[in-house]
Amino acid sequence: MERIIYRELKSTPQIWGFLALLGVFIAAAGAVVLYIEHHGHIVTGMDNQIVWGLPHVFAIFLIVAASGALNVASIGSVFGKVAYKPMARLSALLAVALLVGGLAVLVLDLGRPDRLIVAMTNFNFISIFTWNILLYTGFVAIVAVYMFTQMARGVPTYAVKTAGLAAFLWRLILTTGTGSIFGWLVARQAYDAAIMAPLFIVLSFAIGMASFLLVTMGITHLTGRAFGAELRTRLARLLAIFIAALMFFTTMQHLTNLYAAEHWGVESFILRDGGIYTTLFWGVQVLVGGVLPMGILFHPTLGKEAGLVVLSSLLVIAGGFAQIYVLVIGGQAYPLEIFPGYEVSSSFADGVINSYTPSMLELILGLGGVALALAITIIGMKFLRILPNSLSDANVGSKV
Amino acid sequence: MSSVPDSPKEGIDVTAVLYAFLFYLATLLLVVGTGMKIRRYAKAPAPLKIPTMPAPRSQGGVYFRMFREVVLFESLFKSNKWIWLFGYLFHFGMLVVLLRHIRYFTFDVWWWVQIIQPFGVYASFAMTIGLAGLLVRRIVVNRIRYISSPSDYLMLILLMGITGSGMMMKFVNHTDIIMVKGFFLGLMRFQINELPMSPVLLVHLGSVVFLMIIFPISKLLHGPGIFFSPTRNQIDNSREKRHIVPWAKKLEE
Amino acid sequence: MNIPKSSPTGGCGGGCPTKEKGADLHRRDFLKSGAAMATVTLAPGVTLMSMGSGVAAAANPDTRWGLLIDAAKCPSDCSACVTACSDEHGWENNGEPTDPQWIRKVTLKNRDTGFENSLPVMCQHCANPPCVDVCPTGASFKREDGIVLVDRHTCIGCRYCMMACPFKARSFVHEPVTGQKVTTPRGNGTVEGCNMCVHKLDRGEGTTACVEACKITGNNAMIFGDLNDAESDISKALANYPSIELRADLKLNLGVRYQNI
Amino acid sequence: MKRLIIATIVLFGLAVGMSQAGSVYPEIPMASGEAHPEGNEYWRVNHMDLLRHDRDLTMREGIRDTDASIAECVTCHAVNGLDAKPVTVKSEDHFCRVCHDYAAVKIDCFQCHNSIPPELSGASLMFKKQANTLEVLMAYIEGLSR
Repeated sequence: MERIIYRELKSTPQIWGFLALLGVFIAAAGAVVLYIEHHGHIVTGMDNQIVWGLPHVFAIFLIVAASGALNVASIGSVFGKVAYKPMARLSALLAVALLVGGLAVLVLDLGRPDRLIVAMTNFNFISIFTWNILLYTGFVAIVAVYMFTQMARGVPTYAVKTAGLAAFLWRLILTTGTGSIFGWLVARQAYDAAIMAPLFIVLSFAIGMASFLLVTMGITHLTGRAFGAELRTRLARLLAIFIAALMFFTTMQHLTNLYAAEHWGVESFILRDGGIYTTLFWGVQVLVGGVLPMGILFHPTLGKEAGLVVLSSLLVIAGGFAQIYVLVIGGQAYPLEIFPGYEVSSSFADGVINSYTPSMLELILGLGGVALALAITIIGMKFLRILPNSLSDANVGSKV
Repeated sequence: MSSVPDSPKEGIDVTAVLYAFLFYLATLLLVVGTGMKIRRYAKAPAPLKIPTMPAPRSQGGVYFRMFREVVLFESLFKSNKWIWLFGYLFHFGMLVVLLRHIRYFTFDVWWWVQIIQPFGVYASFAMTIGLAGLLVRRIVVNRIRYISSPSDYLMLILLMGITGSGMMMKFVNHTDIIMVKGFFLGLMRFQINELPMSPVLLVHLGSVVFLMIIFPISKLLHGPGIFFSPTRNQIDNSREKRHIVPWAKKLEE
Repeated sequence: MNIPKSSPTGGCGGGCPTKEKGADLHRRDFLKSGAAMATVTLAPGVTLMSMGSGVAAAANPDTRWGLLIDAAKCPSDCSACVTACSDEHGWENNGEPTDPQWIRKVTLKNRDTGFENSLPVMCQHCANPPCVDVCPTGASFKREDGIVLVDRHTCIGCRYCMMACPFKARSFVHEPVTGQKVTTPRGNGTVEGCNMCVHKLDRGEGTTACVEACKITGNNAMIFGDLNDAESDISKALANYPSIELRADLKLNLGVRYQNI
Repeated sequence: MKRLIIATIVLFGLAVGMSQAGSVYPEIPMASGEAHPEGNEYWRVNHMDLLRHDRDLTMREGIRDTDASIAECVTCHAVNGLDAKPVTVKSEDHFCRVCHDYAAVKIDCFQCHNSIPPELSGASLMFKKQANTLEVLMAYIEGLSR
């Protein structure tokens, strides 16, 4: 077993080309923000019924994935699995980058993004949103410290462990907070459930691990560094377990609702009558993002194919995205029940299934957040010693 | 009560005259002093080819290297990430803040200055964090403390004073910036106009004057000096082209 | 947590009535002295004139403004209250899903019996408003007299209050606004909703635009008044006839009550 | 050295040329009401603090009888355009914009507030009740004693 040596990425045309591509996406998103700020949200697909749209789906996805991307580092530092330790730096960097990307989308979709300083100086501590602002900034700080303890010379092991533990606990609280944004909404039938917090944590495990696998496989491929098959398979197996857990929690969420007559309306909407939302739920979230990748990754031979691991990770990401879409948009599409037992109608879409068509602007803004996250990750790897020279099985001792 | 007089006064306050004089003096010393230093740098011979390797092999490459050095602080980044972080925060913040101050020197504010103006507020925080980081480094890191001279501290404290007093005027104790702008537009037209007698403003402007005066004899000359570092501005072409200093050339002929 | 604002004289000593002040203080008393000191220090001798009546009109913690709406008296083809609100506050509904609606007429049809009636729905001015709980900057707040408002000076347009409101009482301003009414500032990128004509109340008019309009039609389906004053019309009506709150299961203790739904 | 002297002379010439140009101050339109007793300088420096302070009073406490009300600002400081009607903040001649443009400071107020005087006929703005001095003083003393 060689010593693990961390090296900056070399300046290759591939790296710079990829960064330039990401730059185009980021610039486009910037232009969109200026456009929306000038014209108002009227140019987006959002309205007074669907108040949170595609940008929020992207933002929540990135923020949840961010906390999950820290998985590998946690397993290494907190649970002491030696094989995972060489990937801890990348895991932490990716976590911070995804969070920053998600936050950027969230902030830039505000009605008054120019009032960021107001948001940072006026706090209502009863609001879970306020706590999330603090949890996000705290997460960046704690993970930064954690990375520093890993990368600086002469830092004692217990300090690394303590920082890793702090980051691990913090990310659990962070995702609890994100889930509670929905879990504590008493007004809407689709939310208002305690299971939201743990559901979000499990969701973060799955999409965070999938994101990490994709980024690691992508960057090792792009730079020609080794990524051992054994190690990859271990991570893929872990991903499969996370998907299983996610599907279990999703099942419980809907079973619980189905047991209570008052939730039949919203459940039948999501599970049976919701059109696009039903399609997304069964087709993308359950089948494409759950059953299919689980089948591949638990399979004794298929689960070892690099190409299929990439495919499965992509499917998990698609499924997770669909899950958040169904939750956020589908939850708003179902009408508020202000008058139970009555058929209602009004000029303000009472009693009506709300329609939502995301505009191109929202898509560009969301993709800009993804591009920003990836750009930060790559620039981080380019200039800091994040990625080991080799993640080959012999090197990291993954068989241990 | 605001110390700005309620009625326009006859004649001009002696403080305004003093500050006007100081600004003329400081500008003259800054321009002439720095110009003389730059002339000295430009004339100083570079007897040997000593670019830090790997060095660019063409003139264009040298421009690109210098650009990276000045805009990104590349070599500092390579040698010390922490100093780079704080140094960059400070310098970039100061750039934005300086650009923001252009509004005091043109009657009609240029459009791009109008765009930058609000960001200057955030930049002031970056400046403060950067300066604080650099000061803490001087005090905390043993090696650095040992080699730090009073002038090193002076520069940091002076810049912190300027930043701090500027932020004071933005966030705490407002100043009549219309009068301030009138004062500076006046100076540019050789008129001496009224200057608001706000203590924070006077401290701010006084520190700036002091900084301008000592700039040509301070370590801040690393600003223009960077362009004259032979390790950065030379082409790696000693095989292709023999390097002879002008005075040496004379001897050879 | 505001940006400090202690200009030499522009600030207001220790007695400045800020929103962070402790809940234990008796706000009304505190306010009186605070307002007096504030105005007096602001401009000695000059502004003392204007202060007395200002305090008298301030939000009073002893009152709780409320509305009682009798659905039986509200004809389905009448929308006088909606028009009056739109005129009073300057919002316009052109039928676009992005247009604001501070008050709307909702038609109800009992699924089992087929019985139909009609009633206006607006901000219910909860005693425990979810929108106030969720607002990250505290822009969504409840006044001392029970009116739930949006402080657009600190609203960042996150729309979480709209997610949290069980009554869809809030709208987001989707495009730049011009020609606002002086008493109802409205602007792009912020959230708004029924403010119970707070400017009229502060002026001492003791009524709202919708209630006045309803009176003029002769339907008299709406009563406005102080829920805390046993002698007010609204309290008497509530004491003598059955009434309900919308989404009573949420126990939000609404300022708007309905009869005959 | 010669070059330096020449440069100085050129600069000096330029400066003298510039000094012939108009005022270095913006031309501030006259207001229609009485002058602020605190003086214009005081208001130039403190208007935003005063507005902020009073906006919180109005918004949070319902005290509308404040000294610094933005509606009163735009009423007294209205500037008429060519059509003899007050101009909105979209016009460079608007009172607020004259200084704000000069100092390149964005005005946020008029995204929500109207920038021209409200109809003076309606009771919408001018509802100040004239309290007599004794009443006010009593209220003040009462306030202090609590």
